[in-house]
Amino acid sequence: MNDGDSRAVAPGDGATDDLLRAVELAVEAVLFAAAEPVPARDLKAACADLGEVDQALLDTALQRLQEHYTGRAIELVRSAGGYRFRVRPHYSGNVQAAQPERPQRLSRALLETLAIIAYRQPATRAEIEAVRGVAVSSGIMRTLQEREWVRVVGHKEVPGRPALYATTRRFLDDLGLSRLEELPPLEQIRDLADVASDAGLTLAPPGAEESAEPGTSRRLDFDPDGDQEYFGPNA
Amino acid sequence: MNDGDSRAVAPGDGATDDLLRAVELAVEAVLFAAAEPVPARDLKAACADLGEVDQALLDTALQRLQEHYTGRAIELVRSAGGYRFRVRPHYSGNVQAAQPERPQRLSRALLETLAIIAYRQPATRAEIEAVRGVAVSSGIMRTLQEREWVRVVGHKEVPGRPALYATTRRFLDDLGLSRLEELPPLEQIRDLADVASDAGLTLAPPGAEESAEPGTSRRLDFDPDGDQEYFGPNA
Amino acid sequence: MATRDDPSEPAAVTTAEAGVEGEVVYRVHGEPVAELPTDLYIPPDALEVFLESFEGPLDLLLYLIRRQNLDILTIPIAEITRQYMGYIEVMRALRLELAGEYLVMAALLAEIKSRMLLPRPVEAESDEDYDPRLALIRQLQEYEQFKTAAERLDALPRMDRDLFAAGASVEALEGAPPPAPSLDELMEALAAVMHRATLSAHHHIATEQLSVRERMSLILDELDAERFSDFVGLLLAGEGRQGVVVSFLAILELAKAGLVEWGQSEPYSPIRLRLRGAAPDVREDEA
Repeated sequence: MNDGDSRAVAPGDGATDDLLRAVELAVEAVLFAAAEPVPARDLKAACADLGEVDQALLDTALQRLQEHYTGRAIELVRSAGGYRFRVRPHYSGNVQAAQPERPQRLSRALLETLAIIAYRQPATRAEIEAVRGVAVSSGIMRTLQEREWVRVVGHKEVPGRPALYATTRRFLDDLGLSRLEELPPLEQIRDLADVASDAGLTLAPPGAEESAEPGTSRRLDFDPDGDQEYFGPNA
Repeated sequence: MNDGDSRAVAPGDGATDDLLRAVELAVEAVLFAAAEPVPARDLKAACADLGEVDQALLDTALQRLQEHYTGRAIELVRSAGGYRFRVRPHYSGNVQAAQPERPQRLSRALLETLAIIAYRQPATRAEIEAVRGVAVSSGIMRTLQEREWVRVVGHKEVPGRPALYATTRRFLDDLGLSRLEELPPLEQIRDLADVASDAGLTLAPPGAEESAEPGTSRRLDFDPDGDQEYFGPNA
Repeated sequence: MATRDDPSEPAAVTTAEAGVEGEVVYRVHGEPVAELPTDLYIPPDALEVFLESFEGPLDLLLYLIRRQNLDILTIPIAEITRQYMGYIEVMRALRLELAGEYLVMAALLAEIKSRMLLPRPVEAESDEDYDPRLALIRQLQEYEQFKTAAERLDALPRMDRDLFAAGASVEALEGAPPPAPSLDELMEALAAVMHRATLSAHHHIATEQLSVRERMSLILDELDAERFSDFVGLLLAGEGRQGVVVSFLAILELAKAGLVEWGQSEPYSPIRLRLRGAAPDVREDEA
């Protein structure tokens, strides 16, 4: 839907207008019936009996659908797994008032573990523990996998063949993101060369940070293009 | 927006028109996010912060909402339990076609939720989540009720009055049981789980038993908010 | 700083609050905790909760550094070590379960501190070889980076907490519905749940209780919030004597759970029952 002006359909073409309208409504039905985001492929499959539905036509239908819901309480959004209708954030309070049961707080331990996997993936448990400085409980790894935010994507070829964890498409969908690099960027850390020069024989006075160049920070191995393969076999 | 002309409210009254519009959209949000039909009372509660919402205003808002979806793939319907949106039967084929290679299997999350309701009924969604350890989506609760395996039998008298779910006659029929107590006793199932873990079968990820000990680890992943003992140790 | 002056002093054993240079106002070793280090600034009741809120030694160190507005790069290692040991001692004195990682860090800090007291070797090949703080600094930086990332992650709008999927009922649709689960499937799912988690608290739900639970659901379904139902009638709705017992237990359970309320128009008149609350205006008051 990011392609704002896909005018693939010739205006005034009656037959195509009818088809477009039919596709729009079929897509609407499918999206509301689905519990999860629906990939474009499935949307096209849903329209198979309506006629020749190519990507351009589907895009136009999606765009019209999106426009139809302008000003309504819900919106058509796209995330990693595909398209879905979602309540606009403005109305979250009303929904919460109607179903106020659960706060769903996540523990810091779980969030830190998740963050390390998200930015470092694929990562082993030992790598996560090295960053956090404490053992990662089995409960946390299990919860992350049960939520389908994290899964095992392979095993590292070192003794013991530890599992390699990566985030899932579901993780992105639950945050409304399309790609990993839409996550907030990691805070940059200062280069160790600066650290070394700052750290003198005597305890350096506070305020020594002015001398550090922010631009020289070490880049973490967060591969924005390599993420696709961790989306799972049903990608 | 093609909002049909509002009837019950005096035309030209700007303040009321604004309120009406706000109620219509809040109701729209709540209905789309709900797992089951929403009674008028809950709809009014969801609009509590908008202003004075009486039955006449709510009715007008619902009527406008219904008109807005005329000609769309979904419709606003009223049933015994309240109001809800549903996909029009005309689009059955499209919805089916959208899930081509996915064999209609019941998800593990759905099965677990159903099993917990069977043994813990009547249970709220928060109670189910406390047992499962992860969230139960509105979609699952909606599916369980549409298959008529689960229904709302009341509301717990705590803030928000969450729905209490129980299994149905249909659930027993589909399982070939005549009464609920024909389900295997819980002890037996626990033994099954133990046997499976002893045999190294993967009912659950390894290490699951570690956190089964109460109190050994902080589980802040969700907040059971004291509901635990609710139907708990009953002498 | 007090501890720095005497490097032979076992730092892990003694904690000193240097309010006045060199003056030891607080000791843990061999003595009951009469007084907490004054730089902890935490009421004793809250201390346990507070200490538990640390995610590990790096988190605790980071807290100590940040509390003094210090830069990670310029850790005054002696002072930080002293404070860190203070917390460790308090945790021990309170018999808090102390993860091994905290003790490993204590040893590391003590080692760094002692190495920093040595004169710089002329042949030190790199700064990192020389300054024993660098590895720790790198670890702290990295941990802080992900700690911040975790906070930002948590702040993102999330499904089912801040965002809600919009769906509609598919009840009206035609077509093959998914198959009913088999008893085996259902039991396997339940076994998986029980195996992995919290059901230890719910083992008391034994076989015979299932009939009560079932009856609870049935009675709830039958009751009305506006209208009272006859108590005896509800009891007799079951089958035979056992049915009465089960219904009775079910009603007691419902009453205990606060789901039903009793009523009687006058003494000795029939006992009546209805769903509790649920009056619309009551609901709005709550909201």
